[in-house]
Amino acid sequence: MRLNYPTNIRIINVPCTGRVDILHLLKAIEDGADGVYVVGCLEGDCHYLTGNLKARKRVNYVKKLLEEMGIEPGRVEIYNLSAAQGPRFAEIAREFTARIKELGPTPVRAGGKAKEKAA
Amino acid sequence: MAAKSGNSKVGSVMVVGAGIAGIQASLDLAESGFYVHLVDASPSIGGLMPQLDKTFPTNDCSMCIVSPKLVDAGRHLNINIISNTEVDFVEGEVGNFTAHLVNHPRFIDPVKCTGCGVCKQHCPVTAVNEFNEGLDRRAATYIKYPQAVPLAYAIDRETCIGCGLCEKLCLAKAVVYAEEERRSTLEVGAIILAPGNEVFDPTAFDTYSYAHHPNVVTSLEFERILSASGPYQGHLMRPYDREEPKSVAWLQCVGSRDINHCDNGYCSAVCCMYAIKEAVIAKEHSHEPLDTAIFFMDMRTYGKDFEKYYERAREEHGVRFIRSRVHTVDPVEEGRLKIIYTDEEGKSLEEEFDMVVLSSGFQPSKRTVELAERLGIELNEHNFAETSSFEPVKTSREGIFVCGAFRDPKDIPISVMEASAAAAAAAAPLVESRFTLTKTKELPAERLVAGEEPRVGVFVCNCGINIGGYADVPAVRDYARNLPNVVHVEDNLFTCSQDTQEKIREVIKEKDINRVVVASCSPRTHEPMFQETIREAGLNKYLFEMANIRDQDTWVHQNDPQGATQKAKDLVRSAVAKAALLDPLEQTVLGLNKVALVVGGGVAGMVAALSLADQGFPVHLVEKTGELGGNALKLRKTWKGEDIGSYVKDLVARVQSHEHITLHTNTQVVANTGFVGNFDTILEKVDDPEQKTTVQHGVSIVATGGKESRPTEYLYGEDDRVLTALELDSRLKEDGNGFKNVNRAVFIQCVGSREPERPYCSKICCTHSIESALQLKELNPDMNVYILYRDIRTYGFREELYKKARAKGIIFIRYSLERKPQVSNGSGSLQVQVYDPILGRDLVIPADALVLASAVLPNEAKEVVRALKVNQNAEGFFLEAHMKLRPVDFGSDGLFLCGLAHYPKSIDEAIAQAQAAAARAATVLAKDVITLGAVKAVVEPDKCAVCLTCVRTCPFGVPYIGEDGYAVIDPAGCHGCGACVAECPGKAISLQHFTDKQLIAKTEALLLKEIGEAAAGK
Amino acid sequence: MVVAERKPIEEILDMIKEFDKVLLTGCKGCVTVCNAGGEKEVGILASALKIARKKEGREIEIDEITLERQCDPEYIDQLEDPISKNNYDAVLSMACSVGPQYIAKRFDTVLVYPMLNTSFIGGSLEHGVWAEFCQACGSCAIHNFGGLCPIARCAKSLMNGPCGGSSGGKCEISPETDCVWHLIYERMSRLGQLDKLGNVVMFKDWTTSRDGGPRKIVREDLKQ
Amino acid sequence: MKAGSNLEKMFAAGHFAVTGELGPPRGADAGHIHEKAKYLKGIVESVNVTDCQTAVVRMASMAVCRLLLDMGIEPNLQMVCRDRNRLAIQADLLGASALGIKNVLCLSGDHQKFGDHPQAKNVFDIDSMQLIATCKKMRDEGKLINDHECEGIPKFFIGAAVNPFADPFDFRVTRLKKKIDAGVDFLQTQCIYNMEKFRTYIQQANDLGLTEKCYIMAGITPLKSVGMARYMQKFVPGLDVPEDYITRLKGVDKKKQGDEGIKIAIEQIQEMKEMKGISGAHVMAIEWEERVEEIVSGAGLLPRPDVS
Repeated sequence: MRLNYPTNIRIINVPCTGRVDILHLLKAIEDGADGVYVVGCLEGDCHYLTGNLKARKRVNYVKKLLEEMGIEPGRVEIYNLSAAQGPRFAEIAREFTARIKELGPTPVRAGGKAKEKAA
Repeated sequence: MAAKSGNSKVGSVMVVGAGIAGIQASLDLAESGFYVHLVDASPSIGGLMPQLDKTFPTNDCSMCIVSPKLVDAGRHLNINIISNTEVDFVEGEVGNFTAHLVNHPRFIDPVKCTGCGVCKQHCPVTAVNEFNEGLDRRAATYIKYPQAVPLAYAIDRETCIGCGLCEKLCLAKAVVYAEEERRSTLEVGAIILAPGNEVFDPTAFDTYSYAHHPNVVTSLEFERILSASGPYQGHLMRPYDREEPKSVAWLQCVGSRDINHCDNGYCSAVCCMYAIKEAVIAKEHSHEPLDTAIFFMDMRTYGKDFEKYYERAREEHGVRFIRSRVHTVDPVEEGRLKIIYTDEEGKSLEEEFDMVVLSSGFQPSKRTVELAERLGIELNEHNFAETSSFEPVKTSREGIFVCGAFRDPKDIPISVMEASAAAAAAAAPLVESRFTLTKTKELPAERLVAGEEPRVGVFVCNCGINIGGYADVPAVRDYARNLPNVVHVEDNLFTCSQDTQEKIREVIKEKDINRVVVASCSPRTHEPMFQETIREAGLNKYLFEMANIRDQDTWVHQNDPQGATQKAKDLVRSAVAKAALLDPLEQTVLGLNKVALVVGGGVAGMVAALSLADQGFPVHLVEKTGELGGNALKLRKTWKGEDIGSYVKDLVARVQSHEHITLHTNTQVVANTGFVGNFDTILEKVDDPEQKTTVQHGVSIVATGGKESRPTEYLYGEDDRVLTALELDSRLKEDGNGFKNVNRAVFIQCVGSREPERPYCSKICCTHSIESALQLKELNPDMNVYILYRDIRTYGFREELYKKARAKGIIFIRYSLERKPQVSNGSGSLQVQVYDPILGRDLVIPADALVLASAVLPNEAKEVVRALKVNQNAEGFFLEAHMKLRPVDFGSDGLFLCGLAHYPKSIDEAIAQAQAAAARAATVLAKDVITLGAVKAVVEPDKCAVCLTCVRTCPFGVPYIGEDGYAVIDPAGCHGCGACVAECPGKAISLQHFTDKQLIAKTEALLLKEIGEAAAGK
Repeated sequence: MVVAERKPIEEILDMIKEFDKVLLTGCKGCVTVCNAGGEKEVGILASALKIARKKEGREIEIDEITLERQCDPEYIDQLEDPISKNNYDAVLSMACSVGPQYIAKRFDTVLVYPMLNTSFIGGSLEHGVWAEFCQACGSCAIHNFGGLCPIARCAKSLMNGPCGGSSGGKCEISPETDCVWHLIYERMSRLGQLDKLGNVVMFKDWTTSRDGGPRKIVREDLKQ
Repeated sequence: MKAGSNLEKMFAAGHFAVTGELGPPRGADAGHIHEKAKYLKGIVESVNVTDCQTAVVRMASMAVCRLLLDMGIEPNLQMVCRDRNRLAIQADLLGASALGIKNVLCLSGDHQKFGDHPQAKNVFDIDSMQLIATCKKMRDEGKLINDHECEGIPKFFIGAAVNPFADPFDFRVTRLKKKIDAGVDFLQTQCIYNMEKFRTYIQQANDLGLTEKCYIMAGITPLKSVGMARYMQKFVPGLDVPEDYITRLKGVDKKKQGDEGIKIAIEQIQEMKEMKGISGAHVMAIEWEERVEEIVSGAGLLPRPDVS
């Protein structure tokens, strides 16, 4: 459909969102992503039955963990949509980008920079 | 059993015509054990599809989806492509035909030609480019399009001046000026005709100004204008001044439904949809808001998801739809055109446009007609192949089959469906000779790369201008050169073209590359092809990684070339990072159960079962009720007048007596485990859940059917005189005489269809109602019969029936959704009130009978959905793997579908689809082994804490704790979702090809470098 | 198995606030099974700590290693190499509390921190849910109670039946906690042994429990 | 006579006995005790002194008992197993006896989870059943748990509590029997609202002849308001307030709900007086001591017979 969305989104493909590990989400944050979101099939429509439900629980776990560390849990999210919802995909990309812009750059990277300056 | 004379039948099939139908038929046959000669008059295969820009209703890029098929056919060991060739005549009979061919000279040896294109670059002659419908020019040495298969040039000797430059320059010594026409013969067991159609040439319509005005174009010309590989590189321009048009009009039914200007009284069946698609895509291409208007008589959006597409075009995209008849298109100043038309009420109106597209219909070409005559094939009155509804792909000559548009005008999915059906039909008489002529591939031994340092080769694709037009591909390529482990980079116009594939194979060997990254379109369509390519170069196919820089980059960031380029670099860097960590993986090879399970004992299910059983495969046919036949038991005749009752009776008898069919009536599917090749399905008696049987099979075909809906309006159920279409059929079947006294009969169309809550067209009702109306007329010629409709959708040759109905005096009154007819029976008589748009006022029709064309619904089939884990769309019809090119496959391997469960369809289409499902199933069953993908969860025993996490997490119940004291995951059962992998607390399980290391490397590469660059003061 | 859970991140961050380089050790035993300290959790904790420290602008280096078990000295020896080669500020253990003690014992001069709270001896009820089943009293008598332990599973360790707080099969301390006496009653009822519960159970001898001091088991036949 | 307490004598004389209850203060103010206790003097045979009830720290039960003795009121020393191991328990029992305390009520104790020191470590070395046995062994055998002979034998009238309304219901009578087997002399029940269920319970006890073997006192707590009734119904485990009573309370003006509660309590005691197997009433008017007299009098139990 070639619907435009912001260029700041980078996609890492997985066979199912059920493959997405808490560690993968944390690593993205650790490596300085301003936000990371998981895009899975609609709930109830998982090709592997429950992968997207598992992913949602893991995303929630990471949200909690980030919150404990004083990082906005909104930097991690999960969305559900079907392969037929191209426009929704673009919309999500825009939505999430807007959310992250609101939150500002990740404190993980800002912290790093602060140190560089101090050094 | 009488001894058969060995392999007396030839195990090969000739397919004539290499459009999408011919290619699909060839692939199915080749995959099920037959050697295929694919003959086409053109220098390359592909037919019409490569010329199209997008395909409806998914807006997939036509070239993108067909290109893998072209490559598959081109590289298939058991498909022999014979280009530039026509069939002269055929001798012999089914099982033993001798085809006499005429091989026209190409003047360039396709075996020697590398497709380098030097000849073309230096050719001094220009000729009209037919591929772009004459909108631009090409050299006399040419190739139709960059992805063409075979990828070899040809010389157009009609324009060639014989300068000899190309011969001198060709390092491959491929140019053969002296080549002459040859004659050759082929021994084949069966023949499939898939010659396709030609687009109607509207030159003769002087009132439309086509011949003289550049801004009046045919729909196919417009496809080329829209196409990125077309004359204008996808920029919407009008030919007159290469300016972007601000308004475009489409005129429907040019060369269709018309016996005044041409002889084509039939409907071309696809033009409504392609016009809508072109309007929508044109709007997307346009920089300024574009006005689009479609001038039409009836909007025929009857296929799966078509109606929704139509709605979206109107509501979301603002395409204007003008119900009218156009009589003239007059040029006015500055290249503009004035359309003079009559609206529904008979008013003459006019409107100006920048461009006019003629939605040209289709017809068999003169060459096709001549071929049919030479082959002794009967044609119908329109010069299409004559077939019966019950044997839709069989021609009048035994052993010769037909599919695609030569049977009747049709869209791509139905062509593909018929192609598979033809493959099944052609295979049936040749079963004994399966695998007698096929070759097996000798793959080079896999190079051992374990222990080697990663040496990554990166191939960046321009995808014509799809990528290169937006991102700076050379910059991406040069950037990739400096990434770790990269030893080779290059960019290509089309990485998927055969010559690039060859180049990749060579460079892998030359530079000892052990990991390959292709940055191009999408792994969804192209990964298997590239994997095969590297395998042919001796690399394990899993040593491949793709960077999606088209679908996920340039296509969605067209307005930000810089951003797109940066993103392409990031994605390539990320892919290279993963590539370095790729491991060669071994695929599991398993035996398979050459048995089929067919669910549903209607016509579709029975035909599918018989088709497979006739090919020698045991079939379990499961029917929920006690009776075979389904909806067909209630039907009377096909629209052509063939008797359905006797057909079904015969079908049931054949099914019941077939030695290879095990019948399970009053039975339903309750559970299914396993995977393609080895399924276990539990069947249960409907009335006795205790009575269970387990069947083992290799494939499943779902044909759970549909049903007529029960109307909730128009006094249905309240007044005995209100019937549904099927109820009328039953009454007519019992005793039609009851209708002799009926003076007035009214049919209301679209009852429950094309409504907001059921936004699809039930496809068959227009034809059905007209056929029934004619029957009533026959019973009582004085009867007044009214059909109240929204659009009459008698697509294809059904239009003849519509014509006949009007001639017989059946009255057609159109109504709109906003102004539906009102039915009352207050005074005892049935009154139908409807607004007649032609008269501009309400009519009240007293009716003795009211027939409601109620919607076709899919059967619920909940157990099947649950057991087989197959998907349905919003309306409850099963969802095929791909709307266009995999119309009978489910997304999961080994599962196929056909019949009403897929979408409402007529009996001939259901039969063809059932045969198609059988053909697709045969591609699995014919083989002796199943090769599984290697993306599986693998347990590292040392790390396993035997904690049961995987056992509890797996949605399919695959892992178990083995005797050796660690978790075991059977690769045959593993679906490869990775749920257990993400949960394993000991990290003892990894998903091959998606390991933590690989995924984290991808993430790191994406992010760390990005930050690095940002920090570097970018 | 020993069931444990990770300490709150905040507590851990506070523990390690002075450090710039640490070794985080996991255990493949019980804590892997109860999803508290296996290789996966080690990875998650390491990443979380790195994120938190990056945020503070003071990155921390964390090496990860997961031992077969942290309750056997031989496995603890495997830490010798990394500890001697790296100048760790501290070693963090994701084993049950046996682990950090073993590490402390083996490496005299190394600071050791527990990352887990060792919770109880128990089992999993379902994936992701664990419950206490044993208090290690050292003299098992569950056969008298239908095979269920009132010492570990009754909030008051009552030995003579449910207290007055048993309601609807649940314990007075929480509606999520089963009243084990209710379960015992039901099971004994099913076993036809209710009469057994009619006898007064007299004083328990706690000498075998931790009340008798730190315990040790010596198998003379095995001891070298 | 086992201990010769006022309460024991009242039972022995065949009177319908009445006991009261007093919660010690969360401080060292002895005046508070005097204030509350005065309402009970002469109204009841003896007064239960709770032992850090609901796991909230309060003045030691034994000390308050001594204060009551000084006021001329007979105390029932409540003792829970939550806070003491067998050493402390036996020591306390010996001490209590020395202070002149004759009635002991043996309890397991509320769990500290809902008290004011949920962080506390509990003990539960022995349970209430074993505590009864301990008292009995000391009194009847003159021995400690470890069979060590006591120098000076404590004499207790041993009581315990039963909750007829806790689950599993069928096990409740068994538990009653076990307490009797362990050596209990009298039992006080949890406050009773569901009379029907209570009748069934007592019937079972009668059938087993258990009511012959010990004195059972019906627990009565007057409902102060609809709110209190609802609270007890919902949040107090093992308490069962039938909807009838709530409807009754709702039927009167809010200010009169307390009076209505008193009325209900009186009716209950009147029924208990006639019930076979019930030997007395234990009136728990927590923080409402001033109205105990009204209840006891209303039930026709005043003046109290003199059995000294």
